[in-house]
Amino acid sequence: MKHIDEKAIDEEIKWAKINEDVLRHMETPRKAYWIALATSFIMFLVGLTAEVYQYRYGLGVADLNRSHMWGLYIATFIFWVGASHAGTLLSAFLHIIHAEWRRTIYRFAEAMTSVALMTAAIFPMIHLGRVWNLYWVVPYVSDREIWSNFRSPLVWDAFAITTYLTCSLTFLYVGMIPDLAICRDNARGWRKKLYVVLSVGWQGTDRQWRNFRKTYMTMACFLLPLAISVHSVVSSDFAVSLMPGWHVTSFPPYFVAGALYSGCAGIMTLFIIMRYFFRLEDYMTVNIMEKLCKMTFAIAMVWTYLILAEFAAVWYGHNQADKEVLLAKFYGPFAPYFWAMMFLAVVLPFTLAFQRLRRNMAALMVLSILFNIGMWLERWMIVSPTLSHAYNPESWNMLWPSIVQWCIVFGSLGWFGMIFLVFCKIFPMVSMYEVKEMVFHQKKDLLGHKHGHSHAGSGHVVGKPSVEGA
Amino acid sequence: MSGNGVNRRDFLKILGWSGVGVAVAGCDRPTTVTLEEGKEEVVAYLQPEEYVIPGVGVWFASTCQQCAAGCGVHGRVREGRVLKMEGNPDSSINYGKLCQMGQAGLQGHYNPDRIKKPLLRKGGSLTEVTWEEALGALEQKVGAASGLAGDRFAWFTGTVSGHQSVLLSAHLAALGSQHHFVHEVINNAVGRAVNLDMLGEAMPRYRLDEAKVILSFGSDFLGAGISPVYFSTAYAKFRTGSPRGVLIQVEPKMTLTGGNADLWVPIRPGTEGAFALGIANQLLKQGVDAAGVPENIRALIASHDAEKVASITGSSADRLARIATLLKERSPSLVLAGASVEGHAHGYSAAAAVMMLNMLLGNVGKTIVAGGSSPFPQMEAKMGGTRDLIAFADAADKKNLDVVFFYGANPVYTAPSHLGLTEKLKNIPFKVAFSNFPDETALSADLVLPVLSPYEDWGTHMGIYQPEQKVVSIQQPLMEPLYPNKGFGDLLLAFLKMRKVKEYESFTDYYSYLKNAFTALPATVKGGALTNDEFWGKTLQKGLLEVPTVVGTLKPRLVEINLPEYKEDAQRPFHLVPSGRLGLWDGRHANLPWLQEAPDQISKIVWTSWAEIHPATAARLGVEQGDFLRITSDQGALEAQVYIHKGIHIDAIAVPMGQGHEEYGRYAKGRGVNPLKIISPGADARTGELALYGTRVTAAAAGRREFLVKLSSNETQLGRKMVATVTADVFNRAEPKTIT
Amino acid sequence: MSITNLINDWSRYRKGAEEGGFHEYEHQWAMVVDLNKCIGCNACSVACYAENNLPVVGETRFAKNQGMHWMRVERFWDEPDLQPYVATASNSLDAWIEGNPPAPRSALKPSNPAPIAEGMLERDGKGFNEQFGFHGTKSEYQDFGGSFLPMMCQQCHSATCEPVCPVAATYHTPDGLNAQVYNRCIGSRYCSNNCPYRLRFFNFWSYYEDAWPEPLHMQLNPDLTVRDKGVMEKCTFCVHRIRVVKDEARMENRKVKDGEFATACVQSCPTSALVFGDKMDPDSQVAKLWNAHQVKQGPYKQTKENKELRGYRILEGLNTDPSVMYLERVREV
Amino acid sequence: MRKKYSVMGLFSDFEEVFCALEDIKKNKVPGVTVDDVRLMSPIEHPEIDEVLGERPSHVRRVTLCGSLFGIIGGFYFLVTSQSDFLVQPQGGKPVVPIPSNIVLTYEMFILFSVIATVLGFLVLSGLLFGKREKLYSEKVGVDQIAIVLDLNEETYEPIKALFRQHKVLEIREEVSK
Repeated sequence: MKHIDEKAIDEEIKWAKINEDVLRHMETPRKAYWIALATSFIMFLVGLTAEVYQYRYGLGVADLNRSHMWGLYIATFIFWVGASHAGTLLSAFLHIIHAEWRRTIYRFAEAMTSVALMTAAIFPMIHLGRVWNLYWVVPYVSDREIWSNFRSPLVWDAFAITTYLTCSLTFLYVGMIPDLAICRDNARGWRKKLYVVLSVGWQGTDRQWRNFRKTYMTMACFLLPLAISVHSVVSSDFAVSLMPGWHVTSFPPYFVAGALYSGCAGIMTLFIIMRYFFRLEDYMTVNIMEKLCKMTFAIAMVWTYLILAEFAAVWYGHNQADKEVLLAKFYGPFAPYFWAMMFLAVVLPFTLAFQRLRRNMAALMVLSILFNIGMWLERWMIVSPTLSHAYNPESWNMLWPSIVQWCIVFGSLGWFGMIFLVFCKIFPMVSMYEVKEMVFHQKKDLLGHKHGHSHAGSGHVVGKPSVEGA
Repeated sequence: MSGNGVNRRDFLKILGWSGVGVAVAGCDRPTTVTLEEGKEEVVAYLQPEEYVIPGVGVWFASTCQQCAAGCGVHGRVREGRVLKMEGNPDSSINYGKLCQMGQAGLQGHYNPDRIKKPLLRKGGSLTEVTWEEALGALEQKVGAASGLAGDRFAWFTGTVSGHQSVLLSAHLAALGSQHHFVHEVINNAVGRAVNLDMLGEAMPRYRLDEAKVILSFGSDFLGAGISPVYFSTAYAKFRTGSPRGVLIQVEPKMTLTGGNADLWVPIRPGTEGAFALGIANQLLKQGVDAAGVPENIRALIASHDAEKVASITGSSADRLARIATLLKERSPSLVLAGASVEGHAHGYSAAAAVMMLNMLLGNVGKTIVAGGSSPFPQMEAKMGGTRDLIAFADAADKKNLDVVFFYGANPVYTAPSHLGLTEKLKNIPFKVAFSNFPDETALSADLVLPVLSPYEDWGTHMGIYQPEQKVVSIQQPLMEPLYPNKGFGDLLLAFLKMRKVKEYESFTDYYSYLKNAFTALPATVKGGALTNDEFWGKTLQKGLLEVPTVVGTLKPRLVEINLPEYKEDAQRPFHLVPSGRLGLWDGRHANLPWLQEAPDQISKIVWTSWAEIHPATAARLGVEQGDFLRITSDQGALEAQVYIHKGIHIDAIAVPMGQGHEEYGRYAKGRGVNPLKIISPGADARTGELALYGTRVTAAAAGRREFLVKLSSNETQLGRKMVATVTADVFNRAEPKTIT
Repeated sequence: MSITNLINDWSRYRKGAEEGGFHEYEHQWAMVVDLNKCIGCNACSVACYAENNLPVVGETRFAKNQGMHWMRVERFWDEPDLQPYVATASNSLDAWIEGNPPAPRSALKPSNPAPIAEGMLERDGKGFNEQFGFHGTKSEYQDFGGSFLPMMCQQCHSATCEPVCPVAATYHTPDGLNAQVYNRCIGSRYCSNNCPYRLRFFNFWSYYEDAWPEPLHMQLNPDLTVRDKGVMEKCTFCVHRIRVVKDEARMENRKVKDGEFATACVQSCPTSALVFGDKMDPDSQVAKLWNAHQVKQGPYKQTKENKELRGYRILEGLNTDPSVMYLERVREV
Repeated sequence: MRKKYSVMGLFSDFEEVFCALEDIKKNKVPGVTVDDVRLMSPIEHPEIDEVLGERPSHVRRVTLCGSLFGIIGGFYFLVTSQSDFLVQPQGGKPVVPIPSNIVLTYEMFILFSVIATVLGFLVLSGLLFGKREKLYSEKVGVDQIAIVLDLNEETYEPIKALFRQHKVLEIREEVSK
């Protein structure tokens, strides 16, 4: 086996080149970027058309019914909320534990978090019967003392997702301020104006850096539990209900693990896409991808365990109604989707155990998309079988979602892609200052190894930035 | 909620405001306002009568016209619109209850497909004309000047009763015609004939509440029977008695009544008579007194031993014996025969065999008692069957008719295709349909007169089945007419005036005729010293008038029973069961969306037709639920989706009546199939009624499948305690008796 | 946002249903459905359509299970309680005729969950109805007829629909009713998902546009609305009738009398299988029936002194505490 | 009037910067202490604290305020609004349900903590409307580190010398009166 250099990044890269690469590529991505953007926009338009149609004629066009009050909308909602989790994990958790390799990829992962949340947030609106009254969920003071219902998991959702969206956007933004200052220093035209405002006067002074460090760490510490609470709350939509197959104690951790899993798979996809679109091969290296794969694999195994534990709990719990739902997945009308989900999301991750595969971008692209399809199916398999097989046997009903539902689901992918791609175009998707720190520390470590502890004792920082011509 | 102090006059005053605009528009229709008050009066809505509070509903009594049972109803009127029908608690027919058809009558009244103006056939197609033109055309054809007389003229109606029936008979008499064809598909004509022959009375009273056991041969008294609401109330008493009554239903296809049976016995169609004789055989074996049974019948009974009957009927020998034991031990019992017994060429004999069981068991006089007679036999319901349909088709075929008036019947839809009625109708030069809807008959008529709906019109009715003292129920308008049309009674009066001016000229309209008829009643009927107006007001308020009834006794008598051998038909192995539905009935309610969407009680299917078959049959035919089954008789074929359940005999295929309309408005048109169309020729040997259940068919998968639209998806409770069941023993022992 | 209320009434505000809840009920409208009398004729259902402005959805929408029948009669073919005996259904009258003691009630109760698994395995992959439409019992024929079950909103006191509504559009009234406020509803449909009885109906379409072609709309009951698209609705126990009668009683300064009014379904029921009334009124027929059948309002398992009494509530074990008591169907075995 | 100078020295070699700071710390230029030093850097240097000495950061105190507000205010808001919202007793649950309030309080705790942290950061770092360094080089955003000092006439020259000694690439200055 050939030796593989385990370095996350080439530490000899010039700092100016980092700036140059990131900034230049922001402005001139590959042609594929524009194709992707156009495709996303078209998909978005398809979804928008479907939504306008549904808005006009009512939710009946989605073929929802008395048994199936929820359908793909809620499944996709969970999917997107889930997808938003990995960004936080990568950025906050790995930041807390000082995992260096996160530094080149956390920015777009965080962007993915925010955009995925924005995508998720439109689903409750699409799915509401009377979306124009959505603001009633907000507990604003009413002179008739009518509030939203604080017991409803949907209100918890509203609280949790608002909090999460606010926090993850601020986290993304705060982490981006030093980079925005760099952009400000280099941009012209409208970009200049934008970055001047957004960089809020960042100059990189020691006071700013010091506060920045504390702030960033503090926020990371809040974001991690927040992310976990958010998907727990989303799982409460089901776990708090009475329905067989939903009323499951293990749902919160199961949802969180599933979220991280699908999020990591999502990051893998975007990793490869970003790397290609913006020519960032030097930063998003294969070594980082391999680490990402290992993490995904680990989380996939946690999730696999939890899903099997859930089946076991239902099976040995021997609650008739619960078992019917389970059997409907095993043998019933949902079997094709269920087993597809089991294959894609449970069996397929084992391929990540092979190093050769972990380093093959094309294969990983396919795999990560398949994982996400599996995880999307998994969400559908949470929502629909229970609705199909509820307590009253009279109302058992199989739903095949109408074309409108499918269009909106695909439209949401377009919406995500559109916002994300535009976002990438405006904001640096690789954190320049963090890459510099990464290079700096990596070099320092290397020097430290080479020279023993000669410099460490001095208490000074050793090393210097790789400067052009220095 | 019921009776109130409102008098009729004031009620009509408030209604006047909405009617005036139409009256001014130049139609000479006799608005009740004009005639009663002598002038038209507009009452400002803002200054209503003292008792009228905008927003408060007022209830008025009337009579339900949805089937011939004649239930008393209360209609809720608010702001001049009738909104809801409920039963009239004073009615001895329905005791304040109402079935789904009665509830849905409103949708006939407000139906978007109602004909708004008379239609006259001009140059081959029906065109809207004014009432003047329509009545002018009518006068030309049937007026005194037309010279039409005698049997060249006919009325073809559904069940009619009350003063409409009186006037209708008078009209026929004025023309000198004998032809009054009365046609009902869901009828008990054969049963009436049997009753008349064996009991001396066509419509005795059945005392379900007195019976401890009911053995019903296909009698769907809870569903498509003679008086569904009354029998349902009686059934409740029967089921809550002490001990609780036992219901055994013997029939080829599970009816609503069968669905409620303690024991549902499937039987090969057409062998019910043999089953009855088999039970008689067992009863005699068990020592039931058979002194009055003549020798020939005794021999017939003796020839029906259990094994033979079991092999004929497809039931088991010991089941026969047990049912006989049960009947004998739990007395009194009641044995009923229904449509599936009567609808065969030997229907009369089979029904007579069933009735004979009542005699053997001594039920006559206990659970079957005399119905009595009223002093107004001319007002009692003229009940029809299908014999008149055959006779009518025959008369039309022989070109014996010049003019026919259709009212309350849709023979073009209900007539089996072997009668060829559509073709034969062309032999009648002038056909007049009194119809509110563009149904098949109306659209083949030359003149369509849209009469007022039952909620806009006056009338009196006597229900076909009178469970207690006989009553004449009043039908009064619950609101002003939606369209400026004419009442049926008014039209009848107008026709009479064409021929007999003198006798009827004193009646300005049907309302005055009715009021006159009632106020002229003797004091014994009026019940107390009341002024005419007081009595009339009281009657209208109550909605019915109880008339003195003379109750005699029944005189049981046995009749000849001729049951043919049951024969298999290798070519057509299945029996077609054209089942009636409480809901769409014989198809007359197919235009009411509530009833289209109310699931069939047994199959829970909505909006379409279906073919019920047994799982074993389905396996034999290789079809599954939702598959289209092609059912072919010697008269044609139809295709319907399969519904599989165990409530049907393996040799039977049941297709419900009610759908398959070629016309009849947006809710009915082009929906499902009409099983009556493929009925084979054949009629009951004695009464001449069509043998509706005697059709043999073949069936084969039609090779296509659609989603079967029905209410429930699961047919079982999957072990959940949705409907829990206890044994009657527990019920009899533990049921608290103190609740009133 | 008043802290005074909170401090004064903290202990009351912390009471759940188990301790009697916060409410002091003025009325508790309740219903009894006697399945011994119910014949499954649909009169109740159509009466409900007439009274409550229910739209007729038409065949296509009904096929999608979007029907709006607040009151429906479910029909089951099986005999869960009697299943062991059905196999020998042709002998079923023996017990009675030959005077054999009927099997003790406990022996009649092994409601067997096995068919579910079997049925699932028997599927043929040709659509849902076929897969789950098992055809009843082991007997060749449907010997005991059908099991008819009128189902309307059970007006649960621990309703699962209530706490999940994000905007409190469904709540519990002091009349013990589970009220749905159409104006407040935003159509999240969580309530319906959480209803184990599946008795909530959603306006998937703008029915006011097409369900009542002129002049059918003239029949609409002005006492209640025609619901807008995107709103959840359900049986209200004819709350508009309740309001009228309560107002009348208040004006005449008296209590509401038992039998003074009934809901549309109860009023129409030909066999009087449905009984409606105020359970707070001890003289009402409903209260007497509940007492006679020893069914108590409350979330916990019923403890009956006489186990043979027929009263039960559907899916009682889910702790929903419904206001509708069913009396078991009776069959001669 | 004495002139005041602001001087910024740009360095590319980080080691030299630390040496320069070390020198300032050792008071090689009298009148200039390490506390006067303001540093501008392209990356974050936790190690700099060791040289520059403990400079306080109060962000976490603001966070604490936000957290307390989130917990106490959130819970207060929930229970008091519930106590007036008496149509709400639902599904057999009490008027003031603790479990759901815990969930919501938790979310509000995090929300307000994060908001407070960010606001604290922006204010305490002199961002938004705070004072800017007048001397700023775009190079700081690339790969150079800058030492900024406010100097008077006495210290002006020695510092520049010190900078040069430590291989300063560029010195920018601003004179004010």
